Amino acid sequence: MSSLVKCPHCGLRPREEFTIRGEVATPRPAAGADEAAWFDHVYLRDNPRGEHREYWHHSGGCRRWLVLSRNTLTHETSEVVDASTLKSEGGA
Amino acid sequence: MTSFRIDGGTLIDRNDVRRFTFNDEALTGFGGDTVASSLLANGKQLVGRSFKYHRPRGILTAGAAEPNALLTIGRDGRRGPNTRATMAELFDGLEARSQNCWPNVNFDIGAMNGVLGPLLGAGFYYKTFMWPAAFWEKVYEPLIRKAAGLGRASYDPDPGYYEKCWAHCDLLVIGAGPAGLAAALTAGRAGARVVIADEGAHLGGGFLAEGSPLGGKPADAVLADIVGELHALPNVEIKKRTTVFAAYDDQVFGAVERVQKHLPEHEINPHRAMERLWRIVARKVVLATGAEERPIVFGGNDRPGVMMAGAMRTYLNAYGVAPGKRVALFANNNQAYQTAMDLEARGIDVAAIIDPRTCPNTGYDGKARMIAGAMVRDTAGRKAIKSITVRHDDGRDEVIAVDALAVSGGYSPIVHLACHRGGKPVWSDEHVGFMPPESTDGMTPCGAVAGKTGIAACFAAGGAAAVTALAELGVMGEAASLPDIKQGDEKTDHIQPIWSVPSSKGKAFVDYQNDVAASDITLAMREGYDHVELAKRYTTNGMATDQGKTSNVNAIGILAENKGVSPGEIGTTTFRPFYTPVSFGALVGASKGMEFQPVRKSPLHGWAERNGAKFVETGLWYRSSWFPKDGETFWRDSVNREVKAVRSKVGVCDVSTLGKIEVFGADAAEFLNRVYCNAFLKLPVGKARYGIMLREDGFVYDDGTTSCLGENHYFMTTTTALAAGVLTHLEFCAQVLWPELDVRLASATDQWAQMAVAGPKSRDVLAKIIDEDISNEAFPFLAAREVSMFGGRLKGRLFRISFSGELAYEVAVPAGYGESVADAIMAVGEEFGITPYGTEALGVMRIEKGHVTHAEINGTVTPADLGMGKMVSVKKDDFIGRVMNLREGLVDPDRPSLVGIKPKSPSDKFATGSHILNPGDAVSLANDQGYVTSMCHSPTLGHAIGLALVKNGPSRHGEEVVIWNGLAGTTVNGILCDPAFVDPENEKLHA
Amino acid sequence: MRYSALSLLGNAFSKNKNWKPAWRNPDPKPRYDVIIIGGGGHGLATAYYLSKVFGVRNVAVLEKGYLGSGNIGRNTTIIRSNYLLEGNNPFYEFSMKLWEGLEQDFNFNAMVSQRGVINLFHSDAQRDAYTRRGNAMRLHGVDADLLNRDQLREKLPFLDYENARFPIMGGLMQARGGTVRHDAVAWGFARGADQNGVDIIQNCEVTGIDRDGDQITGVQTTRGAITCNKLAMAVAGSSSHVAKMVDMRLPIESHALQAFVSEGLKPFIDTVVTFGAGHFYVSQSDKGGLVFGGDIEGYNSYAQRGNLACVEHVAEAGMAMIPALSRVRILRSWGGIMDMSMDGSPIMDRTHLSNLYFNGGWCYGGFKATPASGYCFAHLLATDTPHETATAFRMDRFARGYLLDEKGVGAQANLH
Amino acid sequence: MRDYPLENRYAFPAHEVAFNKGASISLSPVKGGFVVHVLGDAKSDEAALKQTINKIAPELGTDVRGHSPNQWFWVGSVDISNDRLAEISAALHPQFVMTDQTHGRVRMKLSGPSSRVVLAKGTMVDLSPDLFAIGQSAMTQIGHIGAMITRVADDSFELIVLRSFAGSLWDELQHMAAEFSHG
Repeated sequence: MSSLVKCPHCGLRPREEFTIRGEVATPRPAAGADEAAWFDHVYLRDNPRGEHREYWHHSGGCRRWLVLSRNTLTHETSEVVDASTLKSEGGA
Repeated sequence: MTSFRIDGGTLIDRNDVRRFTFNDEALTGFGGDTVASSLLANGKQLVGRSFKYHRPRGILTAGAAEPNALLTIGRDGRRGPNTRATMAELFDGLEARSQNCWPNVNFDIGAMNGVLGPLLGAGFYYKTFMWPAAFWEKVYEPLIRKAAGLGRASYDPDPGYYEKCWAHCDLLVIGAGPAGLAAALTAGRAGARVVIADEGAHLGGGFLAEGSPLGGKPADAVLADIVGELHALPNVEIKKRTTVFAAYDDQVFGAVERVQKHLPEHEINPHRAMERLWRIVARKVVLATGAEERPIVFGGNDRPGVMMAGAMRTYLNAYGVAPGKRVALFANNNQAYQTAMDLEARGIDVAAIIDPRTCPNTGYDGKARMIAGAMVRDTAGRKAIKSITVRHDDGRDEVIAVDALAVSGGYSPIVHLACHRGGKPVWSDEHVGFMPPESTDGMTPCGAVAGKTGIAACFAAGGAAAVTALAELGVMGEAASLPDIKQGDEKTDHIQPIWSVPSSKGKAFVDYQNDVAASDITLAMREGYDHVELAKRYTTNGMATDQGKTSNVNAIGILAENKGVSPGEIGTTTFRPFYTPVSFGALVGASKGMEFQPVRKSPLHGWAERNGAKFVETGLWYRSSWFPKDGETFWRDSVNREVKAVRSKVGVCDVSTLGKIEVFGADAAEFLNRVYCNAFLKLPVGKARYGIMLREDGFVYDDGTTSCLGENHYFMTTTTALAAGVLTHLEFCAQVLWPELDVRLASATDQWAQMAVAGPKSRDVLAKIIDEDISNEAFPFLAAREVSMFGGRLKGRLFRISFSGELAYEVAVPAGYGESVADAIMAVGEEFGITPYGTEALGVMRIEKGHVTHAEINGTVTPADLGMGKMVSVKKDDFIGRVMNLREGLVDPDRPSLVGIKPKSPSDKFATGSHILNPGDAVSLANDQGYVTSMCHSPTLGHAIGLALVKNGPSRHGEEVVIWNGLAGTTVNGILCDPAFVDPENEKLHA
Repeated sequence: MRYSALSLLGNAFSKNKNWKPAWRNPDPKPRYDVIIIGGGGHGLATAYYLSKVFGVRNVAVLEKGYLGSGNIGRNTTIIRSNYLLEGNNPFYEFSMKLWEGLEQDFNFNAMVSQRGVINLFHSDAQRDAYTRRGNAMRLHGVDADLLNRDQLREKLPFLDYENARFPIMGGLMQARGGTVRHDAVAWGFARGADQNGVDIIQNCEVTGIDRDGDQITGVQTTRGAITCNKLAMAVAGSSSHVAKMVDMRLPIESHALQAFVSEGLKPFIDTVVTFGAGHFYVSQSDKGGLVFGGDIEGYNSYAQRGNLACVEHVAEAGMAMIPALSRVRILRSWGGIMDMSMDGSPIMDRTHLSNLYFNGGWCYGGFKATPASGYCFAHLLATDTPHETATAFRMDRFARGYLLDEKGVGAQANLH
Repeated sequence: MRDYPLENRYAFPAHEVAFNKGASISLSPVKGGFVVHVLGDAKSDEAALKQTINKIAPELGTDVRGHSPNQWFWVGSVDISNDRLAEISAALHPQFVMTDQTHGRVRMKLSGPSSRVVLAKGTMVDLSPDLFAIGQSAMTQIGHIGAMITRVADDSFELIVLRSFAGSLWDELQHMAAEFSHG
């Protein structure tokens, strides 16, 4: 979904209400991690042609960060979740 | 002038006579006419000139695909170039003009290009105009540009109001022909929310062109019944004059409604939109866009008087306009024969029917002479057709005198909207056309776009399509039906593809508007541009305002024929939005001029206005930038006075636009400690601290102060520019990175009116309105807390912080009270010589003090670059940006770092954005030492001062440099110095 | 066949029946010295300069679609060298100099039109930033001029000077900037490379890359396996996708950018103009259409199309700059996929594999860079050292912290 | 100077009602009352908030409008003193924290048969009566301006907007409603 996003809190909303950050990168490294891990986290991206997880912020609505699972070829979104759920899954 | 108006015409109202002008000639038409139908009725066959060869052109179609009849309609602010005469409704007083001709449409000098035709074949530009090198811009291109373009844009402001809307529906029906009407009726009766949109002024599509009765009833009466029922259904929204121009993701459709474009000036309601953009959110879609009749490519096929057969039928039946007195038909399909029958029914002489099929089984039983197995190879006539040359199957030529020729080469389904989201149309040998793609993403094509012919068949298909779509939504529906009509004759039609007439004499046009002939397509192939996209780009076929609606399939056919493959193997070029062109006005809506972006106003805006402020746009805000007094003619006079007043007495400045964020929660301190690079864990209640926020890549993001107002309650300020960005960043940290922390963020920017009260007398002023002890002991530098004001009548927040470098406070009060409090401060401050000051004076004072803003924090600096490297905690094991801040490139000693800079000679001036060179060095990028980030005239020091980022800056204080401004052609000798020009020991701050 | 006034005239007399193909349509050979993946502008330019300047002629360009079907065929045709940073500016100026002699060099009129590029500014801060930029350009000998309102009004009378939400203060002009007929650049390079013996192989998609240790041995394609000594990637838009074949992750996200053209109008915009209070840039083509664009869509995409929100956004900015556009109708929009790098600047470097070379990450800036990108990439391929103007485009600059961030927005691809 | 007059100024233009009597639309500012931003902890919910409010401040009503998980605007029509607010705040703590937004967020009301058509010119949220019930709220964008829309009666909507944007939103709504303004 690149025209409309089904916000889990607000329902169907237009692209205009969102601010997009980009790919959900590798999880933020732990405090003691080395520079290579940080470089990977900050700069490297899978950037797949197909299924992609990415951060959208509902800045014009509930102001929650969401994670969209969206296909970069078809623009179809299979899932939208609140991004706070990511960390408990080891993903943020 | 002969009138071609005859009896009949279901759409026109003969009692409503409308006057209009065409190229300054006064003409009349009727209500219900299009500009095209009224021109034809007036015998105007020649209406425009083509783009490249300036050939005379007439009206080809009766709809949106029109490639020729583009006129400039209207005058002054309402002048619309390139308007399709076939779509523009006639109103009283309309002014229409031909384009692309000089001196006039009848005698056009540009037609000389036609003589050079052989030289100007496809791609000739690319092979020439290269010699000599300098001549392209100076000689050739200006000549080409002189000839470029169609209509002329108007500089006059557009007086029209425009707007944008959202619409929601269960079923969007695109096209209100027989299929679309049936779909809408079916869904409407079933109770679904329906939007039906049609680009025309009238619902009906194929009904409108129909001259014969349907089931014993006139076609227009059948149509009236259907439309009447639709209007009566409250759940059906009918949008006429509305073109669905694009299909976007998630079933969002762009549509433009021409609300008042068809009205004369005096009937236009200024409060209503001229055009309205609709974003339609549909759960399901029925695509009933119909099919476009294809021209046939033959010699002289562009002569005025040559017209699509279906269009001719529309003009005849809907508008009561005869195409001529003696008409021929050139067609390769049975459907087109209906035109001959209708012409004859109106008593118009059909001279001949030329059909390339050898023994067509058409069922035609009219009077016209049938010439089977033959093709039209040429036409004659200077500005309108006089005769056609027919090549018989035995190779014999015959010239037949005609004054109009109807042409039909088959039908191309209008599949655009089914393909905007990446779908590829599919070639059908049966239908001799590209059909909508199989996977249509919630969209059901039906009717002519799906290959049906005939009103009955299309109507039935529309009803069935709606039933299917509704079922997917869980709604039961019954297909609407037409009473008592026999099925269409689609099965009996046999179209014989004919892409171009091989015996064509002279230019045979594929793309009329861009003057692309069949020979251009074959030339492109010969030169290797044989991919359909390359052929398009090389010849410009299909790139005109009609986007190839009548030409693309013929071009593909010619490519296929020459390669010996099926058109399906050639494929189409990509169908892109927009289906027909959409005005900027509609896409912009009301967001224009001063309403381009909303305005944010400070709660102290009124106060500043009353004090004579000049405002400056800062993002969306208007900020007071200086406060001129009588006699001050130059802004800097006011700024100098304001600075001096603050430095010597006291001033008040609106700082309400700073971002303000309330931070709550048991883990708020921990959170702040992680988002700032300096320590925040031990900030005591009642204290403020300056903080630097890094991005995760280690560069400085923003700075500001954060105060601890209570246990687990902090108040953060950000810069004005990044207020929204910082909040978004903090929300990311809180929600995504550390959801386990109890931290709750609330934007409070708009709740508070905040004023900086600065200067040696600031304490004296504030003591008069603040109830509590604010002496240096009781309220020292960086104190911050809630205070009682005006004898307990108001609660505010007081912060002892300073951007100016003076003894200073920021006081925040609930926004509604802001103006009263500012007035009070001015009143109590009068005895101390208080003055309001703006952002300009604030800017001067912060430069004098060496404080940085986003002029320095430009996204590429580190804290160390700003001389604040020591603030970066080495004790904290984690904060945003910690690790990346340590990269080699970020600690490189050669990095440009903050210094002050001043002219060697105090009278010299220099500009921000000047670069720094070492004395004696050559002017080159390699010798660049850095640049001036900020500068001002310092009224305190009496000369220009600046801040700069210079390689190794801090170790070079006292060094002489060259301040180089090549843009202005100036060089000034400067001296690098400490950035704190005023009070480097911070004595004033702590006073 | 060399194009000349004579050849044009001669062919006109023979009814244009004797024109020869502009390039061959060869089958792939089993082996090449250099294989370039990507028959877009950069790949074709690389092949052209490899064969012409560096004498490497046993070269194949593999294109999955038709030649020039990438971003060279879907941009807004602007050329300029108004860059700020020392790592960028000399490269883009080198490119500008190549543009200036390109048509005579490859004997194809690409309609290089130096009609000027003007960037508007609306605030003191923007003026200061443009002063810094203009001076950086001048330091390198690039033309730059700061125009005030009156000078602008003379050149661009159609801008909104009276009723603008963000009043126009002035503009930074590069008179040598301008536009080029984009498709013709691909065709000119293709024709030139082909004449030098380069095989341009269309409809040939690379599906796999063969390796032996840290050596590339060849590629698998839809037209069979081909071996090579050196493999070069010039597939901006699909960089990550192809890099994945050799397990490379890149500091790049792919984003869609829409561009637009209006109906043909009589010429009134003579220069390229960019708005400073919104994202909008426009020029008018020699056919009369206004060619314009704005910001990327914001989300990762390989779909070569955009959405309505962005269309409206671009239109709003356009009309804020030029109110007369209100009645102008937009004819067509199209989409391209941008390699958005994490600092907004390109990458041209060797890789972790000894004979694999990478060229990508051009963000919006790829078209204007085409000749220099080709030249410098050819230099790198032929000599294994970067061209002197392209030394900063290193792959390791992100890890080491030597970023080329013209905008200063940091490691977020869609902000560049 | 302790008796210096303190006036609470509203963020709207001087005129209060934008349209003629008899028009199918009316627009008016909502003056007075309070808007409090309530932020709950991760485990909080609206029922608990309403229950607590009912317990400690029944006189203020429980018009709470959720705009984000665990976040609400608590809106009421009476004025509350700082002290009373502090009391309530203390009673809600720590499950809920609150911060006064009475000055930062201003309210206006759009009513009449054309109100949905007017709002559809700004927001994508589908406000049809069967989908958007009385009492329902949506934090959304009206054109370029963020606002919370609450349906307060059949054809009547209350909007909450940041104070600094109030003037612009007011003007935009007037433009959007103008075609219905003549009765």
